[in-house]
Amino acid sequence: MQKDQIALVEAIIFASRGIKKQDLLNLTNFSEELLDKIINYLQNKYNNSEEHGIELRDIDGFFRFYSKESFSNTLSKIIKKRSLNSLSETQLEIVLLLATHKKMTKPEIDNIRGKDSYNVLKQLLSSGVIKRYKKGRGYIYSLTDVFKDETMVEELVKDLGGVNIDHSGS
Amino acid sequence: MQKDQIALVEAIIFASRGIKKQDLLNLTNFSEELLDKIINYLQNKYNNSEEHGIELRDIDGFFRFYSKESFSNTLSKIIKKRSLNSLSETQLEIVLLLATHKKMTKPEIDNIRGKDSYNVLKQLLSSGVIKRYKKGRGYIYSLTDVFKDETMVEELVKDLGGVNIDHSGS
Amino acid sequence: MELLFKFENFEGPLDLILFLVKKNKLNIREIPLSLLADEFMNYVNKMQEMNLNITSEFIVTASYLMELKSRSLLPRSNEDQEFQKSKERFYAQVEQYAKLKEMVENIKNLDNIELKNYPVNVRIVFPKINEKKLKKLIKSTLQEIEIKQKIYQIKKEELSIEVVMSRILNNYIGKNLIDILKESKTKYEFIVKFLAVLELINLNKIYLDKKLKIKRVRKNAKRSNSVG
Repeated sequence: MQKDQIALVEAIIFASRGIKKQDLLNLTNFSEELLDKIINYLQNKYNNSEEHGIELRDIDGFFRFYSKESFSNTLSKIIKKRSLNSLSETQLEIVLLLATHKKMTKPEIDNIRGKDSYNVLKQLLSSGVIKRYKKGRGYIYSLTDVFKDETMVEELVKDLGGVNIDHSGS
Repeated sequence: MQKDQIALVEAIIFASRGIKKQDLLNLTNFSEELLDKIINYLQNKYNNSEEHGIELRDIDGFFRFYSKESFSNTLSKIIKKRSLNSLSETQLEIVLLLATHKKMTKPEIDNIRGKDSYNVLKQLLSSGVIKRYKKGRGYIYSLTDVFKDETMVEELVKDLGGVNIDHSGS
Repeated sequence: MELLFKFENFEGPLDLILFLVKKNKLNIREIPLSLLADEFMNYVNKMQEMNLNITSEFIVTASYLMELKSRSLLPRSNEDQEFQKSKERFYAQVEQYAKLKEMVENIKNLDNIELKNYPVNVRIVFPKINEKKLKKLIKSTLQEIEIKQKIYQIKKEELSIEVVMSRILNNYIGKNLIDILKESKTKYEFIVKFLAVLELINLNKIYLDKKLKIKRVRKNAKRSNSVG
């Protein structure tokens, strides 16, 4: 474990909006053993030191740095979070589904909502809340980075305990 | 200089998108002397250590963490960078208008361009370049933070002297 | 009688089912399927009578519920594996949707919630690219915007020569030309005013006296001492 190897992993994690271990492996060409060691080292350094205001967390397999909980009061004063209240209830339903599932097809969304989501998806697409890419005959929908960044919806959902939706049913 | 004081300043700078010294003073209630000491300490710790992939910079009076230049090649490979070059000329026109005016309504944009901007705005919204929020019956458009960060368009426009806007008329 | 209640507009069948569950003040699993199916049917019929928008999903769900109902009434339905599975799938779907709805409510009500942990960002330093070409492109676009902007302002001011001409005839008779021009807020206004004055002189509507005051030309009056 060399210094520049630690620095590289640190730079990548900081620059990403959450990154999976597999992607880190591909990018660095490190062995899994080495990467584990480095991640461990970083977590130890940041998370356990009182001198650091941030910590490296692994949330659902995504590594990302977050501010420590003890500072949330101060930080809430400066962080401009876009309100989710500008969305209609129907739009919010789909946004929360995508915040939990990350990626969904339209039939999956329709199935959970028990109704057609064509119009809502169209609205959300054109206002930059969601994006989609073609896969096979249909599309895969997900939230845009910009929207996630500005609303921090994923963190909100996590703090509220998650939608906890049974994946087996869909 | 206590550990928790260092951690607080670190957390604020990390969570902000660039913060002025005065704002740091207000948020922390530290003396200027103490804050200077902490900032100095942080810069020393991050900037001069080979173990760190990021550094604390002071650009135009804004403190912010940046990835180190030595990793820029690797990072550019993984982070999808929005580039101004990839925009069409029409898109660029609107982006530059927004970089200068910060906030505009569609009629204002249409008026200056002398044509309807509906389609271009839609493209820019769905690709995360611009965002909008409702105001009254219409929307106010502006560039997204992500786009501004990735392209540094505002800095570029400033460097080039900006658009000479006669605000007296508007 | 309760069907005479004011109808909410149910967006989809699951919204109606959640409403019925709430109305019965029971857990969905505690409500007899036959009761749920009948109430659902009643509402759908009522909605149809009231010409409310009924999507095909309501019809599909109604017939599905009726099927579940009829199977639940058969003897030994408890041993019917197939039926138990369908029933379970239906309950799971409703419960899942209820959770989602609850989450929506939570977020709506607790909008200004503080996060425990905020994600942090660093600004990425990208390698220097060929900025020359880009800067050239930006510069030319900026210039184009500037030109368009000027035209925009002129349009906005709506200073056509005709408008200014009538303004002069109505308000500026007897006033000094230089004073009027000095009042101009923009170069463009200055030019338009000047052109309007020239045009009025040309049309023989006004003339300028020795002190450059604007005077109206009176019919049959002799035009003298005019500055041309």
